[in-house]
Amino acid sequence: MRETTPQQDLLRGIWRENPVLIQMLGLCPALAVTNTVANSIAMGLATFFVLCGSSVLVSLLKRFIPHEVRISTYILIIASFVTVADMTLEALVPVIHKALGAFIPLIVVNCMILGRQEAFAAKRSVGRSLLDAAGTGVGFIIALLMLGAVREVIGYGTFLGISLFGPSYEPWVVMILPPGGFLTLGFLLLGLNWVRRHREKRATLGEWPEGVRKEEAA
Amino acid sequence: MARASGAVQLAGGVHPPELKALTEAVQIRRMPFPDEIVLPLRQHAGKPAMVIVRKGNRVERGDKIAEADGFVSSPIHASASGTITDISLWPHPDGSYAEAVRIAVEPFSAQAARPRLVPDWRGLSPEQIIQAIQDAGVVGLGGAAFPTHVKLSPPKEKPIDTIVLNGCECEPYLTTDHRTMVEYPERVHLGLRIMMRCIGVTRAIVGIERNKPDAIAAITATVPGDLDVTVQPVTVKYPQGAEKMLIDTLLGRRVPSGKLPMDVGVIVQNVASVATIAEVFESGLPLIERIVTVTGRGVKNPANLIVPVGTKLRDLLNACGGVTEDAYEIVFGGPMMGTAQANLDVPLLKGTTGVVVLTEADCKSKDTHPCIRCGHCLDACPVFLNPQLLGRLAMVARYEEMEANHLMDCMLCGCCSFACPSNIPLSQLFALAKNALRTRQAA
Amino acid sequence: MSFAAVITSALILGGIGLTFGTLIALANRRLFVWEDPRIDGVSELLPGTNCGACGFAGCRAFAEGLIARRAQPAECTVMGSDDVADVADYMEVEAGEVTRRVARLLCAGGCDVAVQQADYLGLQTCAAAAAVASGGKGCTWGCTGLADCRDVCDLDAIYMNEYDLPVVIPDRCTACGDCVEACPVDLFVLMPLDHKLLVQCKSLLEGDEAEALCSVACNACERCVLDAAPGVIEMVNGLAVVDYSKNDLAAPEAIARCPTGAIVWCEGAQFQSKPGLVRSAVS
Amino acid sequence: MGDLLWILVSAMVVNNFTLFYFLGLCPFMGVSARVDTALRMGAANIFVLILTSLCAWFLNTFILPYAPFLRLISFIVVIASLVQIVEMVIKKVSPALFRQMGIYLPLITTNCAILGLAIFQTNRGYGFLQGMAFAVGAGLGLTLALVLMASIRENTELADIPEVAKGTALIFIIAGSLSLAFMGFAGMLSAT
Amino acid sequence: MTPARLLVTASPHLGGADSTPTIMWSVVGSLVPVVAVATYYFGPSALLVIAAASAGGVLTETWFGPKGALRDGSAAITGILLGLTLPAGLPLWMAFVGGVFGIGFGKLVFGGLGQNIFNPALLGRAFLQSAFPVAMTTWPTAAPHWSDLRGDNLAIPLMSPEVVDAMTGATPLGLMKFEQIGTQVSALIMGSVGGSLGETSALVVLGCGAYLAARKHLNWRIPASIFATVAVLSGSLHLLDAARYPGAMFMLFSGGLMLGAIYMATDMVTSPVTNKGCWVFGFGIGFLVVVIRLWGGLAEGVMYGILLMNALVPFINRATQPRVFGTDTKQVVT
Amino acid sequence: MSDAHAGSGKGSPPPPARAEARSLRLLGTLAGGGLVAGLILVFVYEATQPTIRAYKAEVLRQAIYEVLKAPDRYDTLFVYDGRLTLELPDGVDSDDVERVYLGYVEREPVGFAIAAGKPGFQDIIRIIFGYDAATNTILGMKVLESKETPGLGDKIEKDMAFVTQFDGAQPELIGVKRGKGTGDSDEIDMITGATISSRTVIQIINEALERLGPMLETYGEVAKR
Ligand SMILES: Cc1cc2nc3c(=O)[nH]c(=O)nc-3n(C[C@H](O)[C@H](O)[C@H](O)COP(=O)(O)O)c2cc1C
Ligand SMILES: Cc1cc2nc3c(=O)[nH]c(=O)nc-3n(C[C@H](O)[C@H](O)[C@H](O)COP(=O)(O)O)c2cc1C
Ligand SMILES: Cc1cc2nc3c(=O)[nH]c(=O)nc-3n(C[C@H](O)[C@H](O)[C@H](O)COP(=O)(O)O)c2cc1C
Ligand SMILES: Cc1cc2nc3c(=O)[nH]c(=O)nc-3n(C[C@H](O)[C@H](O)[C@H](O)CO)c2cc1C
Ligand code: SF4
Ligand code: SF4
Ligand code: SF4
Ligand code: SF4
Ligand code: FES
Repeated sequence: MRETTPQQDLLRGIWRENPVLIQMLGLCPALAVTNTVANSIAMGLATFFVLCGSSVLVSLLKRFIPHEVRISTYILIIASFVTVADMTLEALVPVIHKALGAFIPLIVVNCMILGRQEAFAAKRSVGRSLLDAAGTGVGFIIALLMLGAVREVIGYGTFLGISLFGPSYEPWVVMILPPGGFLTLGFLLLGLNWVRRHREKRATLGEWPEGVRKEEAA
Repeated sequence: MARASGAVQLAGGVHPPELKALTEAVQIRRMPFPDEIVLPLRQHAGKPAMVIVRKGNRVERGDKIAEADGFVSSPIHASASGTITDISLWPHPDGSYAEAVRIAVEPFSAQAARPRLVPDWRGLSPEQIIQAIQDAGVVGLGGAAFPTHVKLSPPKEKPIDTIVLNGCECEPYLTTDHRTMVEYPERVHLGLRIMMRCIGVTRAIVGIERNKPDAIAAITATVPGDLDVTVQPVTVKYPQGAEKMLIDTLLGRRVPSGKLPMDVGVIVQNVASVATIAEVFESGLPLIERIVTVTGRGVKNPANLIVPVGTKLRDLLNACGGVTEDAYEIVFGGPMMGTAQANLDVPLLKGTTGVVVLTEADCKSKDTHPCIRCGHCLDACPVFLNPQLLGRLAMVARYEEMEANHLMDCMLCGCCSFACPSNIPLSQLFALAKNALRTRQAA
Repeated sequence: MSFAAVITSALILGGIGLTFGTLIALANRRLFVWEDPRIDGVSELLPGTNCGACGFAGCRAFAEGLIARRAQPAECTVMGSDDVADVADYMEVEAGEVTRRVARLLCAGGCDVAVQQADYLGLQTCAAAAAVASGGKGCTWGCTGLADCRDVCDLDAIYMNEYDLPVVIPDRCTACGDCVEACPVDLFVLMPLDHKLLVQCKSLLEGDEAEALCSVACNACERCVLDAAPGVIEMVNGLAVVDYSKNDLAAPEAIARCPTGAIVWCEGAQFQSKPGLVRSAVS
Repeated sequence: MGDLLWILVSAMVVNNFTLFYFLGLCPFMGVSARVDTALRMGAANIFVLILTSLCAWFLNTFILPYAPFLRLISFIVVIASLVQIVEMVIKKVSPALFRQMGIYLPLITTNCAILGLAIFQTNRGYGFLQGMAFAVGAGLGLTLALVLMASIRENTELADIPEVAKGTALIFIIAGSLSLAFMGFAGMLSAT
Repeated sequence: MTPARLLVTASPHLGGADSTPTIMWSVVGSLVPVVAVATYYFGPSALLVIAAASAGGVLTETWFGPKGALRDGSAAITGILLGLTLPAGLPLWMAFVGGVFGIGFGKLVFGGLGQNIFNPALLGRAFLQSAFPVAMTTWPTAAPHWSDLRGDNLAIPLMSPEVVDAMTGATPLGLMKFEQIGTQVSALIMGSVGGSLGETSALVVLGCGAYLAARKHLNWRIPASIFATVAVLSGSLHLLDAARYPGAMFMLFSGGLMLGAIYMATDMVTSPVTNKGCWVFGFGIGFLVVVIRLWGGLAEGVMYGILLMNALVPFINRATQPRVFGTDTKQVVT
Repeated sequence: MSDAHAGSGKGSPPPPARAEARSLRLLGTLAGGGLVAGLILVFVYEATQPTIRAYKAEVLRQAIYEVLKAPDRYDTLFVYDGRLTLELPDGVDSDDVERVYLGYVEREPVGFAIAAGKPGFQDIIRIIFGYDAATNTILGMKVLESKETPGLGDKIEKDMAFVTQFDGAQPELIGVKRGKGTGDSDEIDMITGATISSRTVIQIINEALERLGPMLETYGEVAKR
């Protein structure tokens, strides 16, 4: 494993290895609860909390966890954190808790969280694991916000509940419905691909000498 | 066991324009000898022949210049008297360069072959007849140029009960077989008689497309009384002449995938090939000339010519008055399966059935569109493949999957490409895929 | 807070943990499949391009090969030497040594020098064109210029120059051999970079016949055979052939009198200058 | 009976787990490249879902009334452990199957669809038979979505997808289209 | 003597008469009468809606599609057919959005013509139906003058149309489903009923379909099997309980079945390539149409039936591969 | 094991973990982990539960107050054994029993609040409604839970014009298309574009009243307090 610097640990998850947009992990909550910005934020924060907490704990305990039961143990740890988050949210912000419905408990099985434990926390120091978890968590929040913003703005004509286009805006119901989730993510990925390819192409062409056949330049 | 009346319709297939009017009524004539003859050693299916002459040797018309290399191979004979000027690489109709013997034809020679002993075939055993056919370098003239003696020696465990004569000539433009049947019906029957005797078969069926009523009449009229020969007109549809389709139509037998006609007790031979067998025993001359249709709107005087094998394309075109201004594509064989030529120096081979000169207007449009999954190609494929799927697989070079989808049963007839409204070069893709697979498997 | 609740929960979870711990321990004993963890370790160090240049089916297979001592780290042509050292270090083995090879094109017959006899229309791939009278190109041994090799090169190491010839960028080429396989006329060979004497022609024609089709063809005049150290170049079937086992003896002088420029002394990429220029520079 | 049918059909097409509830998307993305793997994955999913429904029913009936706050944690531990055992069995019995599922087998263990089933089943107070119908319906629904996706993806492999759409972007757009098409089932078996 | 230039190509050197653009443009041509009937019933609104939908599709194809793709005519078909599935009073901006979505997400992301899985026109409509369910189920009644606009075509983009309840009617299927009111079959056939633009011309559509089938531009097996399935299924249900289930003629001639079966299910790109597959495909559509219409939450099921079967097409193609010559049981006769 | 290749990747491969001796550790870890987790959760549960319960009760209370038009107080009645009762016999789990709530204004019963549900367009719709048995009148209706389409089906809770129609409506209710009704008090105008959802609400009320009908006929003994 190539060694990374702490900054890399933190920044990697935010964009270059964004869990949702690049690694395609934790998709279920990313699509299911992002029909408004508020829901996205709540879900993102809850996940962030669970991810950081369990990363720290797993990293602390890694020495004592036998390999064969590591997954079960990680899940135990994660589930405890999620239950705590679930109950706390329900007590503090019941409205949002209701909106997120079954998806708070489902944080337990967010592949992203387990993935970070397996791939990082189980092998690294506490500090590094926390950085990595924080980075990944922020990346998750960013992705959720992007989805939530697009869906809420088009689907309701509002942002965080504030009307953007006046009362006679025709909401695009589909954006709030399940197809809207898939389509929005597809569209975002399309855009990201486009940007990435654009950059890569320029990089490759830069290395090629003059006189290259025209079609490449296009 | 032939169908009692009327042929079964060929399933699949297409109806290209026939375009035979240019030459179907033109009598066969002999072309004058050219100045130079070029005889590639690779003219037939199987191994190339081995040259047995040297630069500077003088050969006479009919002399053997190359020996068969093994059983599935065929000897080659000088088609004109003259001096061997070179044995070197020469453009070949398949688009490559191949070893060829070049003969400077003697301008003032009568080109009469030296007198030969012509044994009476009636006195020969089947083995001796087959040997004579082999020595004469006879190969199938229907296109594939498969050595005839191989076909005539089926293994014991595969008894043959019927000979099918293929007079369909389903390719557009070509009239070689048509004219042969009209002008030399007796020769066809004689060749057939010799073949039947070789294999010991008593029954033969001649399949002729209905668009050649005069050929049907001529062949029917001359059927010898002592032979069980049926003449069966068949529907006009391409590729009715492909042997598997013809056997299915005439006999209701389907050659299993990957098998040969002999596996269903049949031998298929082209009518011109049969006529050549007869000629061998009539004149004693080996296969050194053949009938070629030179046609298409791009040639000034379309004709059916008797041409020495090895005549260069340039000379042949000149013998037909040359090409027109707008001639653009020259094809050896029919327009559906033939090969386009880039070089006018290529020689005609034993298997060259015709030369079609297309003008710019005749050439198929070349702009392709994306496949719209219309399924026309599936309807057209006479062996019921899925060219649509195969084509898509070919484009991403997934050859193994193509094989799993029966690519090897494709006979490259081109029906799918013809039918495709998007003009996708399906059969070209399949030819490439088959090649790639063959080299991969050889490796 | 009730004491009972604490007890129940502890009992329940403890009980569940115990039950499944037992089950898994049992299953573990009966069903364990062991896999060397170093395979994962090595895989992570490999570049992950799965190019196959090492001769294995992808990076993980190579990792397995490394662990099984069937391969040496340096056989991965994609890694830089630092990376190779990392892997070797991890495995505590020698890195091994592999000379760097690149793909070389044995044809210089671009559309400026080679004759096009006929137009080709149809599938725009080399494989297709080569099967149809060489795509109308006079020389059937030559490059059809439809870039199958470029398209197959995953590392973007090939570009087509203005004469429709593929040019390999040595720094990018990992000698994976994909282009060798893709070229229907077999024009590519993988060669060590220090094989500098190249005959960039495969035409078997000789003399005027050869030159009529392509002005940079090898016309079998044998001058290079004479100019090079004995045995370095031989004439086989109308084509000059370099015997690379004598590569140490090869020198730029061999190309000085070549009338067509078919033979070149190549440092770095091919086709960087017109043939004539190279020759005058040497003589 | 009608009740069971409603639950089954509703979980399968009307409120399809994947296309409507977004459950189990990670394996949906991962193993929907080939139809045969998709089928196998679907079968594995049905199996695990039934197992899950059983576990959930058992826990709900006999254990959780005493400690409701352990619901999530006991669901997940029990299910995860059971599936891990199943995983070991598969690894031993059919290494080929194991390799094809690759890293996704551990992910099935802790897949949203699995836990989602347990939670929905509990929230809706389904009994044993209802739970079974729900599990089978959900499993069939997942399989249907997987197989449809896989056959479409196999098809698009042969198409020249524009570079920007290649990969996951296209998969999501296809999933979105499928989800749009499944809107046709909306309201089915409803109060009319 | 020698030709100025020679051409080499692979065989075959001849080609058939039909080309993809010819087929597409003749389908466009055959849609002219359908559009004309729609205009007769719905006035200039019909033309406006169709034009807006087509503009959305065509412009998207021009901007993002491969160069010159417009010439093959397929984007025009998509636009016109999408327009024909919309209500006459739909705001034009919505029709435009439908065209953009249909071509963009239904076709171009798959690589353009021939590669898409779902029928682009219907995907566009499904999107609109889910995005703007109310506008998409608002069926304007006849206007006092032919030249009046129906509904709120000119609503400002992104803004809600003003729905005037008194001006809206219901489709025969809606009446049947939600109010158990039947409609005369003769009215259905003549087209004097509410509904989307293309629903009102069953007979004309049928005629155009026959023309296209004769020219082999569509596979007649698909409409045939759809009609047969719908007729048999709904016919038998009608026999069982005539009060609950409408008769076969009603099912065949109401809603978008004619247009869907003849123009949309037959889109070659999104229907099976094998003839056997076409039968299966048609059967599936017929079945889904009946199920959705009779038991679903929506009044009309043609669009969803076709889209769902579109998703199955790759699978159907797999399952109905033709049997290769010489691999069947028909064997040697000795 | 888990850190085997992080720290010390070098050297000979670790021995195949035929972990007989480790079994105990496995057990220990899982059981111990479970124990600790359980303990922590109990604490959190105990800490949050009062707030959560209170909130839930408050939500219910508000709903009842809304549909019964602000009664002074209400009783929770259990539907048991074909009648309404304040007390359940011992041994019957109160969670499994359907309840209705009887509201009082100045000690006089004013109506029942009844919660019920049924599948709507997307999923099950749950509502609560107030019903005055004496006058056979609906007092109010409130949707507790629905997943109906936002902007369409969710008008059954958000469109006040629809919701307030129920105040004073007299069952058995009939749904009519907007503008097609006669204005009778048993008619409810359905929402255009959401016929199914609106009809479901009507049906829920009708069916609940039919089911509970005889029990609700008068306020009977339950109210005598
Ligand atoms: C390897 C090979 C072996 C063949 N052996 C026989 C044979 O033993 N008997 C026979 O009748 N034909 C044989 N054929 C010939 C084929 O049946 C067929 O006539 C020949 O390939 C040309 O067919 P075409 O002109 O339809 O392409 C053989 C062909 C090949 C390629
Ligand atoms: C597509 C296709 C079409 C063919 N058409 C004819 C034809 O019209 N006439 C013919 O004699 N042979 C035709 N052949 C060749 C026959 O299949 C068969 O090889 C030939 O009749 C054998 O006779 P031969 O060996 O004497 O040439 C065709 C082959 C193929 C693959
Ligand atoms: C995306 C979408 C969402 C829908 N949501 C609902 C809904 O929530 N409630 C409902 O009753 N109908 C819903 N419908 C159903 C249709 O609008 C249906 O045609 C309508 O209920 C019929 O009512 P109408 O006769 O008033 O037009 C929905 C339809 C679509 C396409
Ligand atoms: C008979 C026929 C029917 C067609 N039907 C449709 C259709 O329903 N929707 C559509 O978008 N395009 C249709 N097209 C056009 C074209 O096939 C379509 O744009 C492709 O799906 C785009 O890849 C049709 C074309 C033909 C020939
Ligand atoms: S070329 Fe092959 S695939 Fe095409 S029609 Fe002929 S046999 Fe079928
Ligand atoms: S005929 Fe051409 S366009 Fe039609 S399905 Fe076949 S390959 Fe595609
Ligand atoms: S394809 Fe050829 S040029 Fe490209 S990396 Fe491989 S060997 Fe080098
Ligand atoms: S080198 Fe070969 S593959 Fe590359 S362009 Fe030339 S012919 Fe094509
Ligand atoms: S987040 Fe649901 S399966 Fe991965």
